[in-house]
Amino acid sequence: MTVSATIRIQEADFDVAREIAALSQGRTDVGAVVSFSGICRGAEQGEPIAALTLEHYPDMAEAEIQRHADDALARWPLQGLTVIHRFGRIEPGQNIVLVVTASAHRQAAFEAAEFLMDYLKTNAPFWKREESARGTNWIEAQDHDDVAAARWTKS
Amino acid sequence: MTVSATIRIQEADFDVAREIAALSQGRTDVGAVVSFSGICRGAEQGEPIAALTLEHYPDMAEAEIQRHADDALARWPLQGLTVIHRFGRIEPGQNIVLVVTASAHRQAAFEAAEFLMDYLKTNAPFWKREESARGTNWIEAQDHDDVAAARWTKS
Amino acid sequence: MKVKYFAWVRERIGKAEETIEPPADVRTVDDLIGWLTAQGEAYAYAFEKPKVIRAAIDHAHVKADATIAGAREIAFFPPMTGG
Amino acid sequence: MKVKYFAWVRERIGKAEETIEPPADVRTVDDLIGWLTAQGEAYAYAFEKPKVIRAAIDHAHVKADATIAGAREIAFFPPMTGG
Repeated sequence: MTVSATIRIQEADFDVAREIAALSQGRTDVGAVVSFSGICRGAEQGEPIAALTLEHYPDMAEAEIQRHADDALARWPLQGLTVIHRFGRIEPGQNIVLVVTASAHRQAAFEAAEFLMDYLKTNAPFWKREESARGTNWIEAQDHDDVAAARWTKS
Repeated sequence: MTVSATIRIQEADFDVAREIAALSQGRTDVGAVVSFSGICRGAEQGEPIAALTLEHYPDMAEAEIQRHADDALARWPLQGLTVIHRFGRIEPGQNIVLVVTASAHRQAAFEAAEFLMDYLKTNAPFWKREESARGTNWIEAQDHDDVAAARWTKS
Repeated sequence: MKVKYFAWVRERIGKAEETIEPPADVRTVDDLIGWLTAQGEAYAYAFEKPKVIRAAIDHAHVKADATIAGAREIAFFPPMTGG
Repeated sequence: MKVKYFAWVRERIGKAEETIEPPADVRTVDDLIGWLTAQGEAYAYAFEKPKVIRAAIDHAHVKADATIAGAREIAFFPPMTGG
């Protein structure tokens, strides 16, 4: 059975429950489902923010996420994989990104979800700008995200 | 702020979406929510099964899960933690266990969820019996689960 | 003291719990397993591979050399398979 | 060839994309950054720290020494902050 990933890059919100159900309902080969939801926080480095605006490079974002999803499907025995990344203006408490993995066993589901999140943070062409009382600022990339992504590199 | 874990040991099913929402809705300090759902598979080691029956030791299960949840709250900066473990008869495709973690950052949420699942597999006093065409059999513990749990031991 | 049995230990012994009064020289979990083993065939069958058996005293996991002095409830069971 | 700019690179240059025709001796991404830097103050500002700038050719990440021969679309942007 060939498993293909569901990838969506959209301005609209997503429904975590529906995406989890889509990978597990009505089948009996899935033993583990992991979901990761990334949510807009109300403060960045101690400063309150009003919203984030996510800019992205549409064609490349699609290609990059597809490439990493295919990589995850090749590396772990997954029965389902969904990646949704939003763009546009997102307020505190709202969803930004979702990864859902389904597998027979828990370790594959956990590892594949972490792998994809690490890559989305460092390689997917999205850029966050924050709005706060001090104006708007582009958020800087975090070194620790590069470190997290590097642990998946085949040596 | 003191965070306390929500722990439920129950025969009834649970609603993953409701438990995720309970840890994240209406607040702006949560940046990452990880959920793990463990689901009854339709086969064990290649043999089709009709159902699992989970026996448990009620007082100890509560105490054990509480102890590991407190340990997780002490080790990772979590803003919420929910653990639900079902008992009784569970058919293929139905939920068995749920762990949901909420944190400002993704790594804490992922690690705490994996830690709790590893401990539930090896230390929580639950025992699975499978029903199949060949009768009923107690499922044997897996060595790789002990290995997975051991990686969290403080050295 | 109260003793509880779970999973196939319970099935082999044929009861889920009982109250026992072991003699004073039964000091550890290991001693208790030895004493129970001598209580009849069902017990001998349940404890035939004592290394596989896990024990808890008052709802906490203990090792075979743990003392049972003061225990209110001791449980015996196979390795756990929850999660 | 088409060039696209994102985030603060786009803001500093003041446009999201343009079509350029660099001379033949502009062979690598690095060469192109150098050539663009000389196209005016806005470009010089956007590329003032060339080591920070990331590039993609035809939707795939490339390094500064990648050749631009045959590229249909080259993009310049700061380190990504998605996820």
